[in-house]
Amino acid sequence: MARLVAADVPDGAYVNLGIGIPELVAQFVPDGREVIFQTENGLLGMGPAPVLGTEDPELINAGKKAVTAISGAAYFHHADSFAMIRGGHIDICVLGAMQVSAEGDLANWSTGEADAIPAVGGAMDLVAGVKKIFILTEHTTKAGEPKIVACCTYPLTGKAVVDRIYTNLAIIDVTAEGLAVREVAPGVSFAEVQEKTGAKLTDERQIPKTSGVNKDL
Amino acid sequence: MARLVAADVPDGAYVNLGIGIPELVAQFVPDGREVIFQTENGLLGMGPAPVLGTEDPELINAGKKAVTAISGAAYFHHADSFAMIRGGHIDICVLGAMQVSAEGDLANWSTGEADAIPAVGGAMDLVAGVKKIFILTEHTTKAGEPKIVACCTYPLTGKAVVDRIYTNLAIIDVTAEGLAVREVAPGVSFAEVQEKTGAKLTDERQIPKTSGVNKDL
Amino acid sequence: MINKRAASVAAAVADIHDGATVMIGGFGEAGSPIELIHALIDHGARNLTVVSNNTGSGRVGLAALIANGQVAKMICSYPRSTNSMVFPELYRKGCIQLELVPQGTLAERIRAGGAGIPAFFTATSVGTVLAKGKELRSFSDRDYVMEYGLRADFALVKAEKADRHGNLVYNKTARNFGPIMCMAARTAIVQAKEFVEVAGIDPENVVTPGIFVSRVVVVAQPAQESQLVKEGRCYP
Amino acid sequence: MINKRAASVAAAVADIHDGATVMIGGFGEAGSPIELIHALIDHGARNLTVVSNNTGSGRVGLAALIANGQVAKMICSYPRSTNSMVFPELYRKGCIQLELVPQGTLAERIRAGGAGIPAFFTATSVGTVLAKGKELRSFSDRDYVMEYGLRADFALVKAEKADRHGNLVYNKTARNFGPIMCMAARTAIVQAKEFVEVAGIDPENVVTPGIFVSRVVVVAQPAQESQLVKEGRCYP
Repeated sequence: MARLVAADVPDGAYVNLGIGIPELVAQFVPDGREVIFQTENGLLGMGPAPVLGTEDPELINAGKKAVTAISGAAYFHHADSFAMIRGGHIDICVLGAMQVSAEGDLANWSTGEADAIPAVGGAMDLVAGVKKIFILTEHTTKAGEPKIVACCTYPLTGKAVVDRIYTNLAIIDVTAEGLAVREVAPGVSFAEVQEKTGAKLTDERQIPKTSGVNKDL
Repeated sequence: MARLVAADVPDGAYVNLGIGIPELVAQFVPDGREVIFQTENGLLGMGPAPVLGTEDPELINAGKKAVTAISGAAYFHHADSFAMIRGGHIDICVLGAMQVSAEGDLANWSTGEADAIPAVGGAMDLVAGVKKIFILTEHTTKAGEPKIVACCTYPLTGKAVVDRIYTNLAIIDVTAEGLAVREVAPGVSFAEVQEKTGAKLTDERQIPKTSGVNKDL
Repeated sequence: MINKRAASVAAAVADIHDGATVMIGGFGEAGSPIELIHALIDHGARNLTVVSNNTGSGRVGLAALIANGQVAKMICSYPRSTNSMVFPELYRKGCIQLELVPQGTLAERIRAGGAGIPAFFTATSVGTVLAKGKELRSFSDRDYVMEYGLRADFALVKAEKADRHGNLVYNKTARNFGPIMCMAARTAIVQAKEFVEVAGIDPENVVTPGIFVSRVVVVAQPAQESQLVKEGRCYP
Repeated sequence: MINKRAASVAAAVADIHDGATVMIGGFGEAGSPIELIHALIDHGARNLTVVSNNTGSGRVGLAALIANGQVAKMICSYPRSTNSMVFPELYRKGCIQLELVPQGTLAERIRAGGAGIPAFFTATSVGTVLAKGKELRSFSDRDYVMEYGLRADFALVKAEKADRHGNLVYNKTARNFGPIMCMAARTAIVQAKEFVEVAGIDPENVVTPGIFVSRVVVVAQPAQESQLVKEGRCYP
């Protein structure tokens, strides 16, 4: 999945990767493309994990893991970092999801349970400010419940913010007309994707897959 | 006059000097005091004018004159510079005046004439944001009209912003009870100061001159 | 002569009063001023409102300050992380208040406080529970919430180098909240690894100009939170 | 591979369209991107709204752009200075519009535009004619006016060094509006004295990260406005 996302990131894009699975996208940037990764804790030009033993506890990513800085990187403070995010300067943000709705609402920060410790971090800033929001997630929960739903039941991270969803079963665009399946995984049928989805899908596999996404970045 | 202002600037103060006569204050800082001058175009730690022939057109003050930077100076962009000013971080600003009212209103940017080119620069930001506003001015206009008036007739730079006025005749504090004369120039009487002033003054020369000004900086 | 150097971490935090609002720098352990926080624990000021992105981990640093019962309220974006149990426990018991703020809004509120801006509008959190009760307003057909500038009585910040004017540079991503917290606090207290001559920082490279800093104390070899947690350390 | 270097000043400004809003850096001559402005004169785009602190001097640079009839409106704080006659003359004739903005409000509006903030409150200008018609609001018993974020289609900025990513450093007080104008413009066009390898700027010392910059053109020996004015030069 991370490889499919990476294939849709154009040369020269500025990209923020959410904590967890989305971080894997950095490993799959196709040869010949230069993509600049931002981490909201204050670094543009984040490089791969450091060689074991050379970690610097003061050079970390938003997931608080040790990283490196590429040549041409820049450090900045938090207000400048979020000015970058909230001012619409980042091209793509790849995030995980608990639920995504047919309208592109995203829930990925809280189960809303009474005794949960609420913790939001930068998720609401990213979905409000970044030009394109890509979701990278398993198609269903571990219990088999759909994550793509008509209406989110968990507290929202943002309303109508998601542009595209990459799952283990399909690539789905959030369009003004609803959820449009652009691609399905090998051996998976459109019917199966629909069955495991809590919202109506349309089959738009004939449209070339990169059509609507990259051209206006 | 500039010497009297400088005497009231405490050690360690951060000071912004307006264009023109106020710039002279920097030359009269008493020995043993370290005062840091800010210029709103982006320098904290402004030093004296450079030696002739060593001017750098990219190292100037708000009056667009060549200056130098002291050891321990810092350069920053305009939004950071005005954050410093508007956020209340500068202790004292010394400005010229066209008119000052009994309530401390200041007019120093425009005559309000119909065909004048209006130009405000940073004056309104300085009076709104700096902790103490000192005015350094001739007591009257060249035509002999009072500059200290009951009510300004020129367009205001700010309302109720002036703390103290230094003129060739007197040092006057703007207090909740009105204008209080703290000191008169040698050979000048209180009556003469009052005569050349367009607002009521009270004679409070018995009160030690630095009483109300420096202690809370 | 200006010399903002304080003799010790204890002297640097001595005037933090009960009920003070204290901003504490750091994103996780990066930039966390552990020695200043420990001095604040020794000092004992209580009923504090603390503004910090996280709530600390293990039983050292910010987590220890909270465990010691000195913090009445946290204003933060992410009070949950690996090895964070002190805050969750007290929060579930109702012993500590929480104002949860999106990370960018938190940063912008601190910067606004330091820049003399009482309030501003942002698209972040619109349509979510964190916008509940907040003023909504539309500009060019998009909705925004109004957020308030945030100031503090004190800031505790970790820097890499400082001079006697209080000019600072930071180390890599440990910069995070330091510069804006120095701006937003009436008294910014900084622990720096190194104290340099005033000519020791190029004016082009100063990150925090000294005007925003009240005190500097040298902590040449600051502890790393993750290391202390790994060793199972507790403070005090 | 990312390479933002443009072949010439002409190529760098080629897509500036009639009616565009263009931010132009500089405080007086310090930081004024004269060569880019002259390229814009050659290019000929008209009916521009220009955001710049001043209005230029003599008959070169920004003053020449105005004299050439390309600017419909100026948004600035100080359209009057020694050797400034072009703007005053056109303004008195009613041939050019002026939106006068206090300098700090201008800077903050540009920064807000770049940071995604549609509006904010400031104490600057309260009680003056520049607050006329603006929304007033009280916070903690003090009055503030609401000001709007400012964006632009293009910014023309002068820097000292740039790399192929568009990372920038500036020279002394020529930094002024450059960093915030790069943030607020959809297309930021930079003339730099020197083009360096990507490793040539320490990541700790980058002032404008490349994300805010679209194009860089090298002008190794930029003209100084005051020198051109002294020589009585006119452009074109």
